[in-house]
Amino acid sequence: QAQGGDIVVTYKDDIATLDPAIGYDWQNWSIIKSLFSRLMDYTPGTPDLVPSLAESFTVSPDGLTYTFKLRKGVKFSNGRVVVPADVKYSIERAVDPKTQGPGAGFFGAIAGFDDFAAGKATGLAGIETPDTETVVFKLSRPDATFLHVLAINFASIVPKEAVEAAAGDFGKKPVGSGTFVLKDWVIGQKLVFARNPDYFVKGVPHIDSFTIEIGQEPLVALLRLQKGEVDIAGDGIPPAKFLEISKSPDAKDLIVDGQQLHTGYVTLNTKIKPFDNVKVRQALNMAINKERLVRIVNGRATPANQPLPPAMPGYDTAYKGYAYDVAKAKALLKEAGYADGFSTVLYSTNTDPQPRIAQAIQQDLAAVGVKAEIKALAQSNVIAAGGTEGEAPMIWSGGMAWIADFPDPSNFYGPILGCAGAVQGGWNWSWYCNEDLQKRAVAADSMSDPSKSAERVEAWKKIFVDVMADAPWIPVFNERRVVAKSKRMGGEPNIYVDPTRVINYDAIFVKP
Amino acid sequence: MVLLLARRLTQAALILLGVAAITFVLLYALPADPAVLLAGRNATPQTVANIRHQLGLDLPLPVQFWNYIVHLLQGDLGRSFNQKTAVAPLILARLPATLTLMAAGIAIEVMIGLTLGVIAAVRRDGAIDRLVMTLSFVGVSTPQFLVALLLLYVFAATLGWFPMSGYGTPAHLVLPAFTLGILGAGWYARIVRSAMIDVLGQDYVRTAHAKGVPAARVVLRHALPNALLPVIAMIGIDIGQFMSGAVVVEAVFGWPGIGQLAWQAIQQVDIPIIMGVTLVSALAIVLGNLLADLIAPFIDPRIRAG
Amino acid sequence: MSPGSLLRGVARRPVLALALAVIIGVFACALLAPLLAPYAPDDQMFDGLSLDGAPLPPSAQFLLGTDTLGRDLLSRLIYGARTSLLIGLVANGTAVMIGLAVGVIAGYFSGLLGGVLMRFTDLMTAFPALLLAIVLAALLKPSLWIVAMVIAMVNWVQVARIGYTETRSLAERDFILAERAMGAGNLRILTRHILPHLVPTAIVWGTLGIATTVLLEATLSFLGIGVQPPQPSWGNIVFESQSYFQSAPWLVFFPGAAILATALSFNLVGDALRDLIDPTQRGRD
Amino acid sequence: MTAPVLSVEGLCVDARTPQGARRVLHDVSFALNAGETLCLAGESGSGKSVTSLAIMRLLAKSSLRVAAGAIKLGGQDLLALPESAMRRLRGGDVAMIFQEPMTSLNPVMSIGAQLTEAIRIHQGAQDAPARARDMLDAVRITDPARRLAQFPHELSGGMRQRVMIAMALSCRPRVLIADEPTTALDVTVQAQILTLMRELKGEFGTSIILITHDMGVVAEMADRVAILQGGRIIEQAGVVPLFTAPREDYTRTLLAAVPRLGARAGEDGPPRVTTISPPTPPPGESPVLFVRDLAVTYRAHGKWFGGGSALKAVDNVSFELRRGRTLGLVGESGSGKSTTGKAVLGLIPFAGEVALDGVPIAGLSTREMRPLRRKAQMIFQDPYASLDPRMPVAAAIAEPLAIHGIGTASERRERAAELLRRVGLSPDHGSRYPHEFSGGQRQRICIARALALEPRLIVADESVAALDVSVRARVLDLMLELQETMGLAYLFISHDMAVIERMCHDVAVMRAGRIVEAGSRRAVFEAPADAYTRELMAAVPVPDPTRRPGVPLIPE
Ligand SMILES: Nc1ncnc2c1ncn2[C@@H]1O[C@H](COP(=O)(O)OP(=O)(O)OP(=O)(O)O)[C@@H](O)[C@H]1O
Ligand SMILES: Nc1ncnc2c1ncn2[C@@H]1O[C@H](COP(=O)(O)OP(=O)(O)OP(=O)(O)O)[C@@H](O)[C@H]1O
Ligand SMILES: [Mg+2]
Ligand SMILES: [Mg+2]
Ligand code: NI
Repeated sequence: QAQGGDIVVTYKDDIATLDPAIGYDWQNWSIIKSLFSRLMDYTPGTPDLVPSLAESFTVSPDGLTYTFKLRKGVKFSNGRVVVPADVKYSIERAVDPKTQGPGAGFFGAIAGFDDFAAGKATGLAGIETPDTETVVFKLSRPDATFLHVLAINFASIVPKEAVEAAAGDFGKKPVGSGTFVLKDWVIGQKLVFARNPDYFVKGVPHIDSFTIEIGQEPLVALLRLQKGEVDIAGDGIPPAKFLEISKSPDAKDLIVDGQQLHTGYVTLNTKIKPFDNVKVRQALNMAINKERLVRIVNGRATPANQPLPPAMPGYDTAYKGYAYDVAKAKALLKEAGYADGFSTVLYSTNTDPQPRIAQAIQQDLAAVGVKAEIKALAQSNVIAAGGTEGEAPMIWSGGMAWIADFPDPSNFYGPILGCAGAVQGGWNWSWYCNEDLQKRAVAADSMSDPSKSAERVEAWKKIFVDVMADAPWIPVFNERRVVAKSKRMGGEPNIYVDPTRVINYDAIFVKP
Repeated sequence: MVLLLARRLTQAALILLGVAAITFVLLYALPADPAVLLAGRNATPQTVANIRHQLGLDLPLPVQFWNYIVHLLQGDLGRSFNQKTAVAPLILARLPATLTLMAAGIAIEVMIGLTLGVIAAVRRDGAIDRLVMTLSFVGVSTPQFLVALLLLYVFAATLGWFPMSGYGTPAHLVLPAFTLGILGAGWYARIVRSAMIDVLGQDYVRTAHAKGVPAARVVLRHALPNALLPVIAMIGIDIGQFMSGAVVVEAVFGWPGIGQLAWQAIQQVDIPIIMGVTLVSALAIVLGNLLADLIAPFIDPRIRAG
Repeated sequence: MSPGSLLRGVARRPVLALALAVIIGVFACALLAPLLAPYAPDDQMFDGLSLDGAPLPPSAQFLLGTDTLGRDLLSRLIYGARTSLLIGLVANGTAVMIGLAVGVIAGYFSGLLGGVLMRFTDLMTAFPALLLAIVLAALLKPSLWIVAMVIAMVNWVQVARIGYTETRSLAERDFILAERAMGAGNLRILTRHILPHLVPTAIVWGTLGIATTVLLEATLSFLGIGVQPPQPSWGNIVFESQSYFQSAPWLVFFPGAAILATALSFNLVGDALRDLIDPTQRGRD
Repeated sequence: MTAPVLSVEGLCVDARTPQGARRVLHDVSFALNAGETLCLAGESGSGKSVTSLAIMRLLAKSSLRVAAGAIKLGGQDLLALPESAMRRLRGGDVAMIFQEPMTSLNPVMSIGAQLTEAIRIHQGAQDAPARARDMLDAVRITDPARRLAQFPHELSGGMRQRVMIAMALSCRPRVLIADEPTTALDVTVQAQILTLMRELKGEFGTSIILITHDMGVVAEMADRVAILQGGRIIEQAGVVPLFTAPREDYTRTLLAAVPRLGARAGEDGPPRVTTISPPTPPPGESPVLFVRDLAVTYRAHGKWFGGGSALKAVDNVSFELRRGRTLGLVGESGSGKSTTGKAVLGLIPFAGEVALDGVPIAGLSTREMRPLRRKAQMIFQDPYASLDPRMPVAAAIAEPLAIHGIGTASERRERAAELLRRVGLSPDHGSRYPHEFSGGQRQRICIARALALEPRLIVADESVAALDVSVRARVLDLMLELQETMGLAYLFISHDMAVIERMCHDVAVMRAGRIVEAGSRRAVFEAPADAYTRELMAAVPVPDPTRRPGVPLIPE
């Protein structure tokens, strides 16, 4: 793989912040990944965990103690060596209520979390730094996802002095020990990142620098990409251009198309009539012509029949879901007492192609007698409606659909299908809470012993199949992510659509 | 005059306060809870409550507003919820781009509009007149996005005369400014034509002809100033429109203006940024209108400014 | 003027006749849409999309082509006339009327009342319309009337400023002094002697505004306060399709042409009407 | 004799109307010789202004059109000239002074800018500002340096007229067309202007076409006279033959109707025109108009921070006017006559005490003023500017009736028609718009409008200035008749001493905002106490060409 090259990436929206304790949108997600390093990471392009800043680690048999040995001599870009205290500081910072970070909840298994989060303690008692190269995590309960948690952005290691020097503006002046360092940030225009020459893995990254230009309309970004001014169009290919590009002779050089850990679904609010009736929910599952929906997005997706995406461990290839069958759907509705159908409201975000998909769903529903009125709103309003009890009967999740934080089935349950998410302001928009399944989910997550991982996956598989029996969702399709890149960019599709970080800046390279 | 200015400035301050108050109340009316958005998908209710408290969103509205105004008077626009940084630098960084585009856009639309409007009025009911009038409709009936893309395709992508995107050099300014200019020119052309036809029928225009003043000078020096008042008013309006409303043009040409910032902030319910942008553009509008009102008596001395 | 001579007058001006025909046609579409449209406006036909999901260009089956969901564009345009006419005429008309009223009153009573009104106008100008729209979107059930209301609330401001400037200049003219000397009340001076002079302005704003408000409706609907899909309006067809202007130009061109033709026709008829009412203004805009 | 400088041959002009073309000039022919002054006189609306505009080729394109004829300037047919060539002639070779000064000056250009422009264009002079000031001096405007920076609306009617004259004369044209140049001027200035024109003629050999309704001016200025009536030249002759032996009946009427100053010497009031005995007001009745210590201050507009200077246009004016009486207000241009007139009706802010019919008007609201407005009307100095250009004149005349809710719509229409007839216009003029009338016709429309309400007081500001003598006599008689029958009171502002003599019971002479002399008309006219009054009396032109002052007659 070649070394060198300066590339240009475009985005429409501003980069909100590069503070790893705060940043939580899909744009800054991959940048933060490269600016900082964490104890754990993934092999590029895969969901496979590997130690990163940690040289090695051990887990106690009860699954409650994790001991990490740090790599020696790793330096922050300010020149200081990374020490165990930095790890403790960084994770406490992510949990600290003062940080207002959205990721605190991930660390809930660490001992002392509740006290600290409630402001009753000044730190996390469960993190210990016995010597200059060891960090010990004590958990209050087994957590099978804990290693994943240490690989997410919120667990990035930051130097205390730089955070304090930035005086609240760390998100604009990040200092880390990742593959790149921030060189320049012109507000509203661009961010320039240069490779970190001291990065602890030799030969990584491959490119010398990348510049993120923001405020770029996707259509124009694509045009610039075709002219060679831009190397990666970060927002992908707008629907209006997709067919044209994919049919052009250059298509194979310009388009990378990869599976992501994503499912598009329609939530059926179990607290609103008539969706409190499982038969109605099942009927609607049979009413949607997913093949046609896939056609509307120009084939950039595959029909889905369960919550988990195929690339996620726990996906049940044997499960067939509810087949498209209008007659059966009508019959079920009749059984449920809605022979003449009913009226309801379907929410959707307002950016193309979401309203179109909503309209196609609307037409399918009409075929079984369900009159759905569409409300296409700005994303924040849809999220607000979803999190308000009794507000949104149906929501098409497109545009804000769940993309996993880390490749573990539990991440697809808790907030969006579990009881904890069925609260005011939560993300469980079906308001679905099955106590039995909830218990099984907790149990599955306690199986932290690596040897039991197959068993655990099996447990999750069953949970999701059972969820589908209750049919709180209509899984619609698994959208593939399509990234447009210039011809000179090299690398497999899975580093442009990396399951854990979207674009993997560490792995992409410029062809010689 | 000084007194008048002082009075108008006080009024301007009151208007700004009014804008701030209304914006504040409206933002409160929004069901979208910034804390929920910030807390993200994985948040516990605890985290949400935490964030809400940190942002002061759990205080009663009047208290929040009072705090806001107190900070404002110290020149502090607050910190962005989403970007976790002070709002003022975010807006200030984008202000030059916005002002440049605004000035250039207005200059172009006024130039095109005045020229076409005057020609149409002078050649009224002729073929040129009809053409100009039809064009003005084409101008206002075409969505900004289309015009911007079309110009981009032709002059940047195909001909390569101008850069496709970016900010900094005059070459970057040309296409976005022309997009705004072409679209706005229709209004000016119409307004100018209408006013000019009225003026050209006045006795004093006949006097100018009788003095042997060259035709062009009669039109430009004698008639045009009498037709300028509505144009000045229109410029005052456009300042407002372009201040935070050039979202589409900014987006297409990657112009780092305030419009994009505002649009994103609204999507994300980033209240401090929305407030900041609103106040800054309100200030621009108020100043623009003030200027228009102050200039009016110089253009038409019959209007008493007092 | 008798109806006969009116007709003859129209016949002598072919452009005017054409404009009238366009307007009548648009009204017919709005009123008789179900009779005129070849398909239902929201029927996503299976054969309305290519196999990879692309809209179809105009053909014998779909005279103006289909949209990105496989619906017949012609039918959508015909149904869309309802929405767009309402917005273009009612919303825009209201805005022009409010604007003129405020502008004229503020310009004429240059004292306290005028000052307060104009400052209020300033306040409204300075206020971000978009925000208002979003808040309303979140609070109210989306409907056409709400868009109409928002458009009126947003657009009157501009007319008010123009009306204000013109009135200020008019109010200083001698004939207004003469009216006062005769004892004319302010109301009479405003309605009989100032407003008629603003008719050309009203025509400019009223007709140019048709096009812009029809487009504005699309933006507002996009934000969720107006018509919701699948209900068509000319504005939202253009708005949704503008990024397809290369791959499916018919989606932008036909609705765009409809908006343009309608606005232009209203303008021509407006001018003709004004000539009829006020011969001193013949040929003015 | 040399070839004429300018000759008009068979000129026909049509007006475009909804009913088709209407001929307003029929076959008009005349010639103007070098150094000659030709006076066009005649009835109001007879086509004088149209003729002059046709020569300048400045007829309003949308409504007037030359149908036939030729206009030759030094052998060149102006009608065939391309516009650019014509433009070079305008202002330089042929200059024109327009009838209505307010609307003829550009409201947004300073006086200085408008004056220097002509000088620059035709003479390219570097010292244009200085010459502009000299020209203002020449037309005897007070404080010329300050006037250069002022705008038209800040000047009095007379001053504007003088600016127009200065503008036309500034380039020393070969032919000067002057349309009622002195109509709005007081007699002393009129005399100065006429002298100026005569000097100019002598000095540069300028030929002058002078349009005037004032036979006094004709007698003083003309070498030859052409009399127009109904768009035709009915008589053309040298000035002396015309005055001594007029051929046409109309000419004779015209001459006979000329009021001569001193005609009513030895009598107190105006002549009786009816047999009704005027009502004698009961002694205790409050005056129709009572004015004490009136003062009006204009705030001139200054630069942004410079602050405006204040001008006291009227100061310390007191008088009273009783039922059935007429007070004449005379005085030089800019002395504050119009300002006084507007102030006493509460149309502009004033200080002091004004009572209409016993009711003090200071501080009254529009609504409170309304009943008073019905009793007091004003005829403005500038008739064109005071008519709504978008209102047909019949509606304009019925307007006051409508305002006060008098009569039904059809009654009002009838009344308007009747009033049109009484001021010598035809009722079917009613559907026309102000711009379709001649200056004098507009003035009559304004008079008709003021009379519509049968008020108790009329402030008449130069209201008969633009009328030819025959019409004027008729209108004045009408006004007197109304006074006798209804006890109307007039505040009569005029520069024409003969008219004042005919109309007034009392006279007040104003100068620089103050009343310098007041008293019964007889006392003031027959024994003027103030020097300025005496000057005024002496300056009145005498309608007798053989008694011309100063310049000797140019032999034919
Ligand atoms: N609107 C105004 N602003 C400032 N100054 C004014 C204004 N109107 C009039 N003046 C000034 O007030 C003075 C008196 O003007 P006024 O019109 O009363 O004169 P007048 O006696 O009617 O003269 P004339 O016989 O020429 O009409 C003049 O010096 C004039 O320049
Ligand atoms: N623009 C016009 N359109 C139609 N008719 C007009 C127009 N201008 C003038 N007239 C008519 O032409 C006739 C001649 O008008 P003109 O202005 O020449 O009169 P005049 O002799 O100058 O009168 P005065 O002494 O009152 O100024 C009048 O009957 C008038 O009504
Ligand atoms: Mg005339
Ligand atoms: Mg006067
Ligand atoms: Ni001032």
